[in-house]
Amino acid sequence: MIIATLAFYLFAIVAVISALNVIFQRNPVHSVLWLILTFFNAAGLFVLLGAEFVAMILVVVYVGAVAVLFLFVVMMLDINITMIREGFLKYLWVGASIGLILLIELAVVFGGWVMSPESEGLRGAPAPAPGAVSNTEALGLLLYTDYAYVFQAAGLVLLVAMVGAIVLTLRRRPGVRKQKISEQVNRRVADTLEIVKVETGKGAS
Amino acid sequence: MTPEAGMIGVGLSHYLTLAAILFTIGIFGIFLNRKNLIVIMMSIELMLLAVNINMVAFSSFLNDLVGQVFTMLVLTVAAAEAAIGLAIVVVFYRNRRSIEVEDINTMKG
Amino acid sequence: MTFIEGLPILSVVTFLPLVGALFLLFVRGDSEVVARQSRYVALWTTLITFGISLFVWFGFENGTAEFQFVERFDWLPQYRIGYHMGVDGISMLFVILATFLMPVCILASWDAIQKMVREYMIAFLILETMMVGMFCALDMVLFYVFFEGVLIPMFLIIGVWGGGRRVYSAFKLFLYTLTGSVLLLVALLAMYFQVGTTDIPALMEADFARDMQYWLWLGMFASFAVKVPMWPVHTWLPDAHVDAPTAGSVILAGVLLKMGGYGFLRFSLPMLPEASAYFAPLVFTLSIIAIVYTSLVALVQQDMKKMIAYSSVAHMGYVTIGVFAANQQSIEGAIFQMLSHGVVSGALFLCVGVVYDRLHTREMDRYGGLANNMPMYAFAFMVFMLASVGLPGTAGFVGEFLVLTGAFKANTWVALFAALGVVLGATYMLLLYRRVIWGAITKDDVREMVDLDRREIAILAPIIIIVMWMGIYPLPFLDVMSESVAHLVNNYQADLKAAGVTPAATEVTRLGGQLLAFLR
Amino acid sequence: MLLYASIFLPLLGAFVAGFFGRMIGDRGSQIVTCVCVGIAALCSIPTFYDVALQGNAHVAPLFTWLQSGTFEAAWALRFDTLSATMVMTVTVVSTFIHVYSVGYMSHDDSQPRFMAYLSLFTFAMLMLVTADNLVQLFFGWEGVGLVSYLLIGFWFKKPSASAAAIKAFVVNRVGDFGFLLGIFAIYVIFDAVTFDVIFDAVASKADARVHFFGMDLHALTITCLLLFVGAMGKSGQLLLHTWLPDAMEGPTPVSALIHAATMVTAGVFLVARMSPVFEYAPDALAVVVFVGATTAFFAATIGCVQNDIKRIIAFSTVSQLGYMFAACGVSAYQAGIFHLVTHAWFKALLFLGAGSVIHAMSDEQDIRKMGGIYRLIPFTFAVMVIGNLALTGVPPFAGFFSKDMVIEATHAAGTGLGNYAFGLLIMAAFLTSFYSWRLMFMTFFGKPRADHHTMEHVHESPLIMTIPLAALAFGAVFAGFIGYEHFVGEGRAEFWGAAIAPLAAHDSIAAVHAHHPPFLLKWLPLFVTIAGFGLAYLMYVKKPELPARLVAAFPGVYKFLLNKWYFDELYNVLFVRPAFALGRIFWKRGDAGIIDRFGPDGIAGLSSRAARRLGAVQSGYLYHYAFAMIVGIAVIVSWFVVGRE
Amino acid sequence: MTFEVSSLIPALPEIFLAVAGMVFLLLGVFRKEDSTQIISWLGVAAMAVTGYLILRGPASAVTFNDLFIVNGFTSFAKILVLIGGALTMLMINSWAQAAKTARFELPVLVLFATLGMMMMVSANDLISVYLGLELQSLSLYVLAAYQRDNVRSTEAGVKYFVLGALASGLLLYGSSLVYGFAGTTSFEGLATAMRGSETHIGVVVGIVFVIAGLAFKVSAVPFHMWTPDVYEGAPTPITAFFSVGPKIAALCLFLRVLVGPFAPMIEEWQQVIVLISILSMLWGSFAAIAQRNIKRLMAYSSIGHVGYALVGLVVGNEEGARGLLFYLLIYLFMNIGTFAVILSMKINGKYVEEISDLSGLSKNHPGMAMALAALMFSMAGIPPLAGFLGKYFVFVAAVNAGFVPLAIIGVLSSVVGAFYYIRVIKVMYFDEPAAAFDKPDMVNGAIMTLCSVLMLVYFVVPSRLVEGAEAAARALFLG
Repeated sequence: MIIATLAFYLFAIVAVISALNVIFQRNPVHSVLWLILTFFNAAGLFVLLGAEFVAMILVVVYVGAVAVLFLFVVMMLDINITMIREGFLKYLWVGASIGLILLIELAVVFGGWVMSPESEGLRGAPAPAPGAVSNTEALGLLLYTDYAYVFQAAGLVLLVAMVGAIVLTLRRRPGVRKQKISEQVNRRVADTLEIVKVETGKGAS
Repeated sequence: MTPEAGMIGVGLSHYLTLAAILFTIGIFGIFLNRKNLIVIMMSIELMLLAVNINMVAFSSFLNDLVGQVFTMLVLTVAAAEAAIGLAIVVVFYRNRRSIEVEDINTMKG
Repeated sequence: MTFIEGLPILSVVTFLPLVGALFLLFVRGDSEVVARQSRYVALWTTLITFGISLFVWFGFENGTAEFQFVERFDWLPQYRIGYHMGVDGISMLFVILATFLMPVCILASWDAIQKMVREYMIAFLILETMMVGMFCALDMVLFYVFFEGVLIPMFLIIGVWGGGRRVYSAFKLFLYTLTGSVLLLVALLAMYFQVGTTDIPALMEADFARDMQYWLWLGMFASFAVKVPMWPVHTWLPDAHVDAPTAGSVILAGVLLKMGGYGFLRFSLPMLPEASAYFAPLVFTLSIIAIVYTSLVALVQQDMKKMIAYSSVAHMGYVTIGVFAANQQSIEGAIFQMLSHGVVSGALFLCVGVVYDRLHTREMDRYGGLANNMPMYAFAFMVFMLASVGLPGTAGFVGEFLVLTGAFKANTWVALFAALGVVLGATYMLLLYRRVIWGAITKDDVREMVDLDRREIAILAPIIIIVMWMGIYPLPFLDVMSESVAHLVNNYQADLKAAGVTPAATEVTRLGGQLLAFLR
Repeated sequence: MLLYASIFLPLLGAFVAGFFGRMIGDRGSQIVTCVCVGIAALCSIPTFYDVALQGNAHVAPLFTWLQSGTFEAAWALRFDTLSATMVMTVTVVSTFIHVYSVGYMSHDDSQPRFMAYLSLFTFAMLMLVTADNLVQLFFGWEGVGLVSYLLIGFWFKKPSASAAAIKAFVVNRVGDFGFLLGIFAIYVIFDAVTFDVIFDAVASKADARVHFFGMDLHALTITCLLLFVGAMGKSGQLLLHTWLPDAMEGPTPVSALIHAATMVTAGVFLVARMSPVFEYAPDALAVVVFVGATTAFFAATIGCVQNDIKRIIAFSTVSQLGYMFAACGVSAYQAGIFHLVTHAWFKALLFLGAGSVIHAMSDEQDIRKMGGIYRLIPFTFAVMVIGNLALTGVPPFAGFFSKDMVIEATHAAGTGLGNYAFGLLIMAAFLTSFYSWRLMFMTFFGKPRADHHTMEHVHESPLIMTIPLAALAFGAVFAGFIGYEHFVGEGRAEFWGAAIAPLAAHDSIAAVHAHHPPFLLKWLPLFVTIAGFGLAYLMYVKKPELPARLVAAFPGVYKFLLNKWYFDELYNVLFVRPAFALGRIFWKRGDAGIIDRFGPDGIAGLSSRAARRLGAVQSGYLYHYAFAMIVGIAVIVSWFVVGRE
Repeated sequence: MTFEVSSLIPALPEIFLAVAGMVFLLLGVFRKEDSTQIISWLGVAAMAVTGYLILRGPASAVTFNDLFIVNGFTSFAKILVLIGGALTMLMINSWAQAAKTARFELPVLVLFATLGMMMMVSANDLISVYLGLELQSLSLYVLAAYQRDNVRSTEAGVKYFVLGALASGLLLYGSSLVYGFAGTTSFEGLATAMRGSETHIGVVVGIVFVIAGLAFKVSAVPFHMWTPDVYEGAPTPITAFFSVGPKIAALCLFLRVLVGPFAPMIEEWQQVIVLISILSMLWGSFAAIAQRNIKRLMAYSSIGHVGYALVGLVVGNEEGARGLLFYLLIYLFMNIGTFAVILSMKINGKYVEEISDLSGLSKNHPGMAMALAALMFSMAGIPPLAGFLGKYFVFVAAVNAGFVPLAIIGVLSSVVGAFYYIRVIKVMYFDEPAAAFDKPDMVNGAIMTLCSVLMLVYFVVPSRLVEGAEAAARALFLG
């Protein structure tokens, strides 16, 4: 128990620190790295909360895909490290105070969490009894049955993301030579060869 | 391990507060940042992470898996969002040769 | 008049111009042809409309206060808004006024308008539909629709075919009156909320709590006072008049200003009697200020149209006094004053238009001595000027006289101050006449001006006859309205008695305290 | 039929001449108008006989004019002695003026218009006197006002003429303002405006009180005062007289018409017409006496120093109107009307005579530039003398009978104000004589002061002008003698019938007849008249240098009188200039400076400034946008969190 | 957990549209030549079929484990969304052909965005709300940046994306709070939970965050900041699309969320909506005065319109919903018509966007000027055009519910709004002619004619439409 508590605080503090670093680092590459650290810590917290599958997904999807994507783009765009501009600090205090107010309010709100008395009967998918099925299996059961609709919708979202990314970034450069296998395979003699009758004395014009 | 069992001293509110802090940091990142767009996008990821922590925590404390289902979907969508976002950043960069936030102001008024 | 029975004759009168406008949309040909066709189509449409509206008048029964020629269809049953049309003695003659002035306007624009003639005529025809519809509407929403709809063609007429600061004036007209109108809309919504219908006859029967009445009254007042226009919300009028084309001014002065007075009669008085009695001193005060103030302002004007515009404000001051003095004479006088002012000030603007067409200026000092080379014009101008001054035997006298009679009954002070307008009105109109018509000709271009041509005579002669007719034998007009006005006055007094309010406040001095009390 | 002919023929004439003048030509329109008015005059005589002498007073209704609730006014012709007298006087005098105009205006280039105006004027006056109710009376009242405006401004090219025309109309309107309020008051009190109804009910309303202008007042007094304001305006009484002298800008026949038969007498007529009501308002009558007598004196003083021949006569008219009002004020309405009738004759005569002089002197009106012409135009001279004798009240000329009765009636009234009036009227009689003879002497006697070029052209007027003069002279001689018995003599009660019947208690004419006044009093007017003549003779024939010395001795008085007691200047300062200044202030400061500036324009400016502000907020920077969102949400969350605490 | 095919039937329109989208995608990939044109028309056909399916589908049903709901209200909203989608699809196509930027993904993205909107409308659970919203948003982000070689278009994409993601974050955060404090994400469950004992402040805060997220989508002040820039930067027909479909869907969703699960909290959210409604009306009116770019003007105009529509939402009863739906219907056609005109503002093949470019339109293209004038007067709410009825109905609802001050602010700000609408008319009619536009192409010409005529027709015979809106509103409140 003490260990769990200590683990929580460890993960939490590291997560906050690395999150702060994400936004305050000058070099975006460093930011991405700090972001990855944040995700790892969050994954740890998820494990603490008994959500192993989500924790795993977080690491795989985020660290494996998203964060790498970020890195890739950061590197590709070759962005200069810029200096903090004038006026930033002045502005910081206004923003910070607003943010702090919001934070304090939220904290106040959360201090008094009580489970809604009605929620017992409203639970969409009660967690399975411990040990009956694993977290992963339980989630899977839910996702492919009751939540099949949103699962499919998520698929569509990903499809749109793919199409969108292609629309925005794919360029067919006319001058680039590419191997087109289907064209090669389908190529017939008639397409490429033309027998021209050359009249004598006129040459092949 | 039931959540309650391992949570002596660390209640839901701890998680919520942590999420709130991360969320606020994410917001900060968006409106304090003038350096580059990508950091803003990372801030968004931070916000979504905060949401996820909320969800999982609630899920755990409510004994309800819906929160985790939601989290997974958020993760998926967030990935898609990141893809689109980065694509937009790339095309913007191609036009302006910059992704500094202060340069994004041809339109105003 | 049997053949008009069963016909939705009010709808015919209202929408016939629209048919003409639609027809105009499909006229084809080069611009010359289109322009000529448009003129004729518009003229004939308005003439036929006028002719049909005369049948309404002939078929109108004077002996009753009921609404006549009633038509009723569902329009928005969900909101209990109906297409409900009908006329009574109060609205009857306004319909005629609108349909009468329309062909006059078309004729007046015959040569003066050369650009976008088709659009011009369409705008006027739409305007006619809106005006006639407004006077016939027996549903508040329908009324409001027509009331507001007028703004669209008027805005375009001033803005497109006007002169001077036409854009400024068009915007001023539009936004000023719109601001007032939307408050009317809120009042209207609140009344709907109370009664559950927007049917005007039903609303007249309804009783509103006194506190509610005050607010509703103020909402309506905001709208109607701007339209009338009352001091101090009159400043849009001189600008609009000055920059409008001649026919636009004619309609503006002739019909549009009447919408406010009509609104007071149709809504404020019968629906909100207690509030009307309560605020009558306010109206009296503003009207008196309007009469004296704008008369004095008119005295120093250089621009003919501006002077007539200011005189309109003063004349409409009599109307508001008459309406809120709320007795038989004053209200009949107010209606008559509106009719006569409609004809007379319209005619005055036509007169200005006549010389404007020749010299393209409205500065009085650019003219002078027109009586020498334009005797017919001088005569016509004289008649209208005298009618405007309120000389007995002309249309202007009857209304003014009856209003003052009624006002004197209600409140002697009001009559005293209002009668000052009689003196001031004479002064500025005579000065106008002197500066423009009298004197020796000193300018060559003025000397070149020719007298009225046949078209102009055809426009002005009927108006002269009507002005004299209304002045010498106004009974046909007064008879139309008397029953309805009697009904209105009786109900008003009965309502006040039932509410325990003394009718028509007798002391202007009470006003200040009242206003303060209300605001507090 | 005769009734209608006598009233409407002038209208017909005016219509024909006015609208078809160009078609029928100058001569045609002259003939038409003269014939129409002439026939009207002929028709009026049997009517007068029938109504006044046979006592057949009646009302000939035409049709309803106004009807609104209980308010009803009809077009109707009321014929009683008063109106029949007036109709006859008006049409007959007008006829002569018409005829005279044919000659006088022969060189003008818009004669049809002139003739039409004259006829219209006559018609308007006829409508006024035959009105059956106050509203119709007001119609005629305004009608004469209008035509006087047209006639005074007849030579509209002259700026002074048009100014005078406007002045006439506007000052009249000031009077009308009172008149209108009077009509309303009558309506409120009697619930009617028809004379018969009013007169029948007046006794019952004798003590009625009404709430007027926030005060509780005696109803009939205030009503009569209001009506009298109207009468003052029309008749050019003190305070509202300023338009009359200026009205001389019109052609001379117009002046004659305005001053003799129509227009200015309307005020007197109104008081006489409303006499049954005035009888119950003694306080109002007192005001009438006071104003009348004061005006009589005041105008006479001015008349003494004027140099324009027509202006002198004009002031004499004002003065004589004062006499008439003074008579009415002491309930001697009959005397007032009698003087009105006689005055119509001799004043028309004087004006037309003056016109003849002007005509002879090549349109010269200044008597300082005349003189010594009585031999050149003997006929004109003769009729002018007759007119003067009538005016100054020398027996047996017309003026003597009427004027004497007026003066005696004021004395016989026996009231303080009556005596005040008596004194002033005697003094006025002296002054009248003085200025009348001054005019005669300066015009006709002495050395010619005009240039010889003018003098060469001095000639007697043509026959068409002299015949009317002769006819009027006849009237000026005999009108008083003929009318005395009926108008103010013992037969007056029978003659007037119900039209004028003062209450026995203050019937001052009865008092005159009852107590034969002492000799001195009886002849005092004549003495002062002779004295006036003597003084004039002394100053302008015997010792022509005397006036100049007098002027030098009393420059202030002279200036004061010459400038007509500075009324015009006073009004200019009090009303005219403030009105224009206020108008300009209201326009520039009020409308433009306050209402528009803070109203529509101000709001528009404010809006566009707001728009620019909001545009600045929309900076284009992402972080500002995000910040706005966060601030929004922070505010809302705070609202709830703080609100819940 | 047996699966029954019949459970798919309520979602048949959506499924059809999704499948159609994917088929079109394949078609586009495998056809050799450019297939934008054909896919656009097919897309319109698909939308028409979808509409037909909606009309023929079950009147009300819940399926997918209560994640998805169909009733009269959702059908009405979806039909509006589909009309907007179909008309703008045509406009997008004709624009893309003319601008030579046609790519087959364009109509497909529009199709998927439309699908997202339909899913939003039909969402019956916070999770499905989120997914519908994201499907829509992601498509829109891409569409905004579609002209990838254009600085302004990509900038619009960046701004829209960043702020949109922020808004999604807010919405999600709010959803998580609502979930945590109420214990469920299902709408029915939430309604039950909130109807119960005293609700926790956490729920209120959660609702505020959710409202913020939705307010961003409808561009209500102060979450509107993206609107002018994105409207200006995005390609014009795509702006047209932005201005109708997403607005309508988001407003309908807004309505469903607030009067559905959050109905018991009406006391709380009403305050918020009143505030943002007033701010939107005022901001939309005043800020637009200074605009010179007509697309920006339309952005502010739409902010203002959302303010008026929110008045109907404030009331939170059937009458308000009816007013709001009618308002949306009118708004749909007004906006599309106006954008059809803006798309015709082309001089020698080059698009212009300044208001001043319209000067003299009345002489060069009288028909177009008349259409735009009708649309502008309608937007200003001047009778006798349908825009007046729209405003009238929401204000009726407001006054009937006692929100008189709100109505007064509304009508007064509509006067300010009228100023800039009639300024457009002023430019067209009063100003001297400038360079003439090219002849509008057939699609835009037809659309602007249709829409402007509808403004009149709807005014004259509105009762059937009101009936429809009424039925929809009734369905909403039945559950």
